[in-house]
Amino acid sequence: MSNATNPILKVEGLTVDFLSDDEPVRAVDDVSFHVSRGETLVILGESGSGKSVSTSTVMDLIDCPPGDIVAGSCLFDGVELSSLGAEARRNINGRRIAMIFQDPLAYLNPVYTVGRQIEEVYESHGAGSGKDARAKTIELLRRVGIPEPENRVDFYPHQFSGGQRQRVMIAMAIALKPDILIADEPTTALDVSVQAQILDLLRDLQRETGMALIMITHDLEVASSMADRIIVMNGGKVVETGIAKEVFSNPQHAYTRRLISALPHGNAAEAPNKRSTTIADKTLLKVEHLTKHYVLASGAFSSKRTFKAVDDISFEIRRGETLGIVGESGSGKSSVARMLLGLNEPSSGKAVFAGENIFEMNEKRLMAFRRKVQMVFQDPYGSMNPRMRVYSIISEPWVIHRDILPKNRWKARVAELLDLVGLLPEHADRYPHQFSGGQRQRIAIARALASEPELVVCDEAVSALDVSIQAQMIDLLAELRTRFSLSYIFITHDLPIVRHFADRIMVMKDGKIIEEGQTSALFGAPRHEYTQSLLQAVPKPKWLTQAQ
Amino acid sequence: MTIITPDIKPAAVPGSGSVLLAYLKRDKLALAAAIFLTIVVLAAVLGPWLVGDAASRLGLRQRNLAPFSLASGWIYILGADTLGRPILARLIVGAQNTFGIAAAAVFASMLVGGTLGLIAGYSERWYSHLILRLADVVMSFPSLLLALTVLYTLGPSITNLVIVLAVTRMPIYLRTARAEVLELRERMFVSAARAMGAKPARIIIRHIAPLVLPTLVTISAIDFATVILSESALSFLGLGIQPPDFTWGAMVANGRGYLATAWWIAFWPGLAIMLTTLSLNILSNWARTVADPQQRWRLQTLRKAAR
Amino acid sequence: MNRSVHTIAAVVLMTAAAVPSAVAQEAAQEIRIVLPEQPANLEPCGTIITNVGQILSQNVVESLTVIDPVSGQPQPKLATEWTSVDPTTWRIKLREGVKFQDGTELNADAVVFSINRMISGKLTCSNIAKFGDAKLTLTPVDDLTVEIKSDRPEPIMPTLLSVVMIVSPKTPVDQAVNDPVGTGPFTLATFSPQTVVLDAFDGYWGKKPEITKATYVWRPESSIRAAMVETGEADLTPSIAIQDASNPETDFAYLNSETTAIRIDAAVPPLDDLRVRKALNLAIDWEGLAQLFGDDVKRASQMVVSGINGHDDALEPWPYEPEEAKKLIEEARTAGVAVDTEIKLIGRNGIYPNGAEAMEAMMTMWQDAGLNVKLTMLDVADWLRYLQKPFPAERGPNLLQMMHDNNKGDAAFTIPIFYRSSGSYSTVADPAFDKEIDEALAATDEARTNSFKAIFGKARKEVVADIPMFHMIGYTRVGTRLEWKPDITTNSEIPLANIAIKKD
Amino acid sequence: MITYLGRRAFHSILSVIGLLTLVFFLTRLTGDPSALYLPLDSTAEARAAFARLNGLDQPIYWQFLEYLRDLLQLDFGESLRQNRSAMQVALEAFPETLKLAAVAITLSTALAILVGSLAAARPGSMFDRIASLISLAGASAPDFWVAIVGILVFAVGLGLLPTSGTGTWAHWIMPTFVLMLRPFGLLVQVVRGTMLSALASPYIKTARAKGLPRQKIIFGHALRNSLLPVVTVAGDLATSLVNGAVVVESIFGWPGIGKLMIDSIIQRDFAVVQSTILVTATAIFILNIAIDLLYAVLDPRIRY
Repeated sequence: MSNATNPILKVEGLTVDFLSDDEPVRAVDDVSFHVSRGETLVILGESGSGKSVSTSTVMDLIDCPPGDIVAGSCLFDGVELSSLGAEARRNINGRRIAMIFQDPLAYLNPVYTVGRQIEEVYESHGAGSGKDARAKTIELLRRVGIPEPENRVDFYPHQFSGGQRQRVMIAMAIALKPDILIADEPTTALDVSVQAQILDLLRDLQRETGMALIMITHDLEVASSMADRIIVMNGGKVVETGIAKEVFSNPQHAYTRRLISALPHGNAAEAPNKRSTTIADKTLLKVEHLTKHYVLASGAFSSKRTFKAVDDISFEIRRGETLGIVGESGSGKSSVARMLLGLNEPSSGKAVFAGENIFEMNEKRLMAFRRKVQMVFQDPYGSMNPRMRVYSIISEPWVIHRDILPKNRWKARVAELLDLVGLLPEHADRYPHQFSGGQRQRIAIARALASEPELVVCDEAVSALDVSIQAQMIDLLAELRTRFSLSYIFITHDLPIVRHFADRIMVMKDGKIIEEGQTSALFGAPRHEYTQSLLQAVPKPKWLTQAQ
Repeated sequence: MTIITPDIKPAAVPGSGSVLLAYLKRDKLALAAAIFLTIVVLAAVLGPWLVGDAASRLGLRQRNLAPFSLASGWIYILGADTLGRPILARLIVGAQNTFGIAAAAVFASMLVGGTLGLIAGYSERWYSHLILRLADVVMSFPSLLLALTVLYTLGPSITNLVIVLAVTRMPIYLRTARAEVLELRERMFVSAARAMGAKPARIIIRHIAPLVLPTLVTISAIDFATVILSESALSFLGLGIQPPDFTWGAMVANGRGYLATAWWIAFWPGLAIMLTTLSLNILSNWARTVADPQQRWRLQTLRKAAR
Repeated sequence: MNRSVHTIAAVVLMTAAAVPSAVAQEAAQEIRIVLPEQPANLEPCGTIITNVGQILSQNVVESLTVIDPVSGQPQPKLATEWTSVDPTTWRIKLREGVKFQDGTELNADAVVFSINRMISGKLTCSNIAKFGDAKLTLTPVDDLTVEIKSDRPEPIMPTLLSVVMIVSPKTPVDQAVNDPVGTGPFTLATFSPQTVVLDAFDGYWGKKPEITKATYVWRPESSIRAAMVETGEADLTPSIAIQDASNPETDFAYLNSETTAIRIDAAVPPLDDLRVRKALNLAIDWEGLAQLFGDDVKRASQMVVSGINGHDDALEPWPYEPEEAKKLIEEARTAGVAVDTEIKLIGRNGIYPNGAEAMEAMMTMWQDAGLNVKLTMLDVADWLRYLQKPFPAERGPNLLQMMHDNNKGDAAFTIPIFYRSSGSYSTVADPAFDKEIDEALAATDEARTNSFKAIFGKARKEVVADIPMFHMIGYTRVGTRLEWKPDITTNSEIPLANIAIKKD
Repeated sequence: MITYLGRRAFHSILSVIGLLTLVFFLTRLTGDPSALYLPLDSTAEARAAFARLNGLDQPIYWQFLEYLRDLLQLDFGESLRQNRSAMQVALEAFPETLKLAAVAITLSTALAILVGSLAAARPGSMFDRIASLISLAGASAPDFWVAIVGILVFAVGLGLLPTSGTGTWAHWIMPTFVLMLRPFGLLVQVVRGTMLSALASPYIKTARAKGLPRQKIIFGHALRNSLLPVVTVAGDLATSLVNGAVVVESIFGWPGIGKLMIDSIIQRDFAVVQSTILVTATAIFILNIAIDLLYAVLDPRIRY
């Protein structure tokens, strides 16, 4: 299958700097790889590893901040790309090498119909125009699995779902049957079930056209399910390269080994159990018949429609327990969290916390309740005011709830909390943007702990983090739970993440709870079809599927 | 916790003085603008003390003295106006009123407009709608009518001129602040603060206002220029600052009748206005570049690696 | 990119070159006049308003008499002769064979109609103000004779009749009009927000004017009006600023009937002190100040210009004696007058060219003399409150910039307003002076002239309720194509019939 | 959509009513017009007659109620100065301003889009620097100053253009140019700024990866996305032009509504002031609604 002797693309010793005020930042250092027709090469690495830079160099997409190609060569089909003029280079893009990106909503032009954006590929490469291009476009949309392509061709990107948008991107990329398709994190923003479909599509297309596929990802499971060969990047350098199966089963480099061991999706037997050990019998929070309707804006000629974001759900959580709420986007899981935190009003239902319905509390009682329940948000950067120093961020609960802590003790307590989450006291004087993603989430946890809560709601709290950091965060949360006998509601779209952490799991779909149960039971024998599909959607290594 | 993530080194933070100075040096035009503005501000502060007497001393026999002559002393280098007062001295003294009025008007409209915008953006109560309608009314209200009404009922004075200019500029800040708040209030850190139990006042003042302020300040730099020009247009129509007080705008307006015979009377103050507003615009462009992470590199010294 | 820039540049250049000679070529007998201001309306009853009068007066509508610019005496126009039957009754003989532009005959009834329309009070009539509060009764005697009776002696009735514009009896009585029909040599063709066009009237009773069509436009900026005549876009523009009157070939200076002055509020301390009022007059560098208004202005010693009945040529204006002024102020201070009180100098925006500069200069000079004078420039309406009685209650000591225009030949249009205690601008309250004024107003002929002169002398030397500044000069730019010179009446009328086209 | 338009129209009418009320009382605060309409030496009797004739002797609230009553019957009052319907006066002047403003704003927007895009395509280039400097310098000069100098240079000095007035298309050049200076200068900055951020956005990367030609990327993809803020700013600028290009109108003798408004205000011609404001405010509100609709055309994501 692989044809290493005659690669279509051969990158040798590529070194790229990003220039700024200080010394140039080396984004890619002496990177070499090659890919042949019909082969899939996965470039695996965490954020900042330089995995996207090398392919962007191939596509001539690097300009700002100004990248500086210090050394190296890119041979495409025997031609040195850097020797080509701008026009010749442009002719390769889209026609012979195509690329798809992580976030199709941002990468599709919002003001043009998807049809027009695909037709443009034909037109700008002289491969058809007008009716001809439109017919080809519709055919293409059909091929990538867009239903009713004759109509949907005139839709705008925002009118598609995330998975469909990625299909549109793929259609655009394969329009001229390129020799190479570069896919830069193509499924990261997608739900697992959709991810599986997109990966299937890519594999099918590769089989049909025989193109080479370069896939960039941070997700080891995705990597294993796609890769023929794999290169692992860290800090701008290639640390490991080889046949996929060998790299996964027998990693050579220490970094690769750490990565693979941090994998939460790995075999259940190998992973340490991080579930709670001290669940009390006492019920902390009891939610009954919670419902949230949204009234959709009515048009002039259509009647009002209501949309049920949360549809009559009931559950309870005990002290020291961790409840995982799992569901894909739009399942209503975040709406539940927002209502419990008092950020949104429910349409009906009640939530009893310490014997009192929180939706009927007066202002004073509500203030007291808010101390007891805290939230950790998905995007640690967005959930912190960028103009506030870490000290002010962590001490804010004490400003709002004057009686928690006398002001003269704040400084010491902030230092304590920072220490608790693994940061240093001097970090208190910094601003959020001066930290990495994982560090920011630690700050967010420290803030949540500041008011000494009993329940912490984590809404996709680790989803935005690199896989190795995810593991650290889970460890930290588990440790804190034990120390302070906290309860967690842990909301995520990623089922395997909660496998070793949540005591009980609730699966949500379309605003309803479709399955609930002890974690091990649920993973062992999922009853509901949807839960089963969620579990199956987790990508399987390619070498296993091929063997079947 | 076996893996220690590398502490991502923070990029040079815009805001620290030396970095800004370095960025300023990289953009020669912005540097020139900054130097010019510094000089003008110094003149505005020290001018009346230095040449205040000369600026109001009559020289009826030096009426419309042509510029570039040292015969009557260096102060007459830019010529003399219709009452024989040295234009250079009047430019320097006039800078104080010009800048004072513009700064006061901009500050007042930013404060009032910004506050109303914060309220209108955060709250959905009836008064938010009232504020928006008010902005509509002010937007479509001819500023000249306002100028005339205020000047007639309250009398012509610098304070009242400031009120007129401030009211007419207010909707810009109101609408900008509101638009920003509408976006900011959906941000997660606002939800976080609400989840902690923070009151609306605290959220607006502590969390939203500091993020709205930079936008308003950027607008105010350009608005400062607009106000100087509006003030001169009011002077042209006889509704601006009244003698014996004067601003650059009033100097241009008074000298306009002499453009054919003694061009320098209107030219120098006109040039001063133009250079000042130009400098403000250039500097605000520069500030926007500094603030934009995707453009900031244009102001950085880019050192390539040796190869 | 470069190419597009070049294209733009080329297009701009081509448009510039392709502009047909921007100067509109008027037919030989047609002229264009550019006024400083748009006439708000064309009601013939408002011809004393400069921009209305300059269009209508003696062109579309005519008066019974006209004032001779040199002698100040009334001359026949639509009236051919007049006699005083008794002190309150005048008998007017009308011109024969005059037709209105709508074909109606001019007769006694038409004159009675016009004057009754004026005094009816059913429309706003500016011209009637010249009659003060006199009550008029009109009787047609025969077809061409009218008798005018007033409720008190009116020795200058023929002079007053110069403001009576005779309109067609078909004109609405209770409504101001914008389409006047009179007996003049021109008819109104169009009145739009951009122009007024007058066409020659074929049935005119007098000499046929050379001009066949006159177009009036308006621009507020003096420099632009001057430029329009210079480029040939217009043929004539009245009242340009002195600095624009730079071409001796086209720019004519004429003594207009305007006198500038500062009124002293003699009722309020410290201005009630005669020494302070004299000092105010003495502290001004008159020669220097005159620079602002041009070489041709005349220093004024009284509120009317030469040629007006009652003007005293022998009356000396105040000299510039700064030391004397300081001395007088010191004297007043010693005598316990609060000379340090802030005195408000109230100027009016746009009252006359360089008016604000003059106020600034005078303020500085008074400050140098040791008085605490502060300038405030006001808008017309605001300024009027200070000019006219009743004065604002909290007015404080004030000096008021003003300009008086008497082009009606007689000091009776000046003296009572300024110096009689009932005068609407007067700050003087002296019963003896009032009596003197009343006697002068009732007198006739030489006695009238002499008592007016005596009053001006007393006002200047003993009362000192004002600071007469200058008899002003107007500048008019007349295109080289025209044969015409402005005179003292130009501020109120531009008779097209007097304008000739130069023969090349 | 229709609901939206209805709501906007309702809000606009409320605002116009508020505006008219405000203007009614504010103008009456500026004093008695009789002093301005009667000669300085007219008698008290004449003044009283004038007030009676024009209904100014009534208490102010009564005048306001009468005004409202007349308004409902579409009677907008008589001009004190011009002896005719105030609305007729305003409607005569308004198209002149509208023509001038429309030409100026259209031309400056079009030119600014061209210049701003070209400048943003090569930031820091000579073209960028010169274009920015010239457009800003134009926007920084007092317009009346530019207008008078323009007349002195182009009409008097070079004799290329007429000094002022209306008539031929040559009369349009200078007023339009002066009126364009500020909108053009500001819009070039806006276009350049939004184009720079648009050019840095992800979908431009996609376009480049597709191999689109450069001009298609700049004018097809980046520009189209930059138009929204440009339309907002252009709309605000148009508002200020509709509200009276007073300076340009009075210098060039353009018989527009700005000049009419200022004259009427100074002359206390209340009915005309009210009518001009009613006309301009209505136009501004219609303009604002039109801009909202334009948003929806430019950005398919916006739906009302």
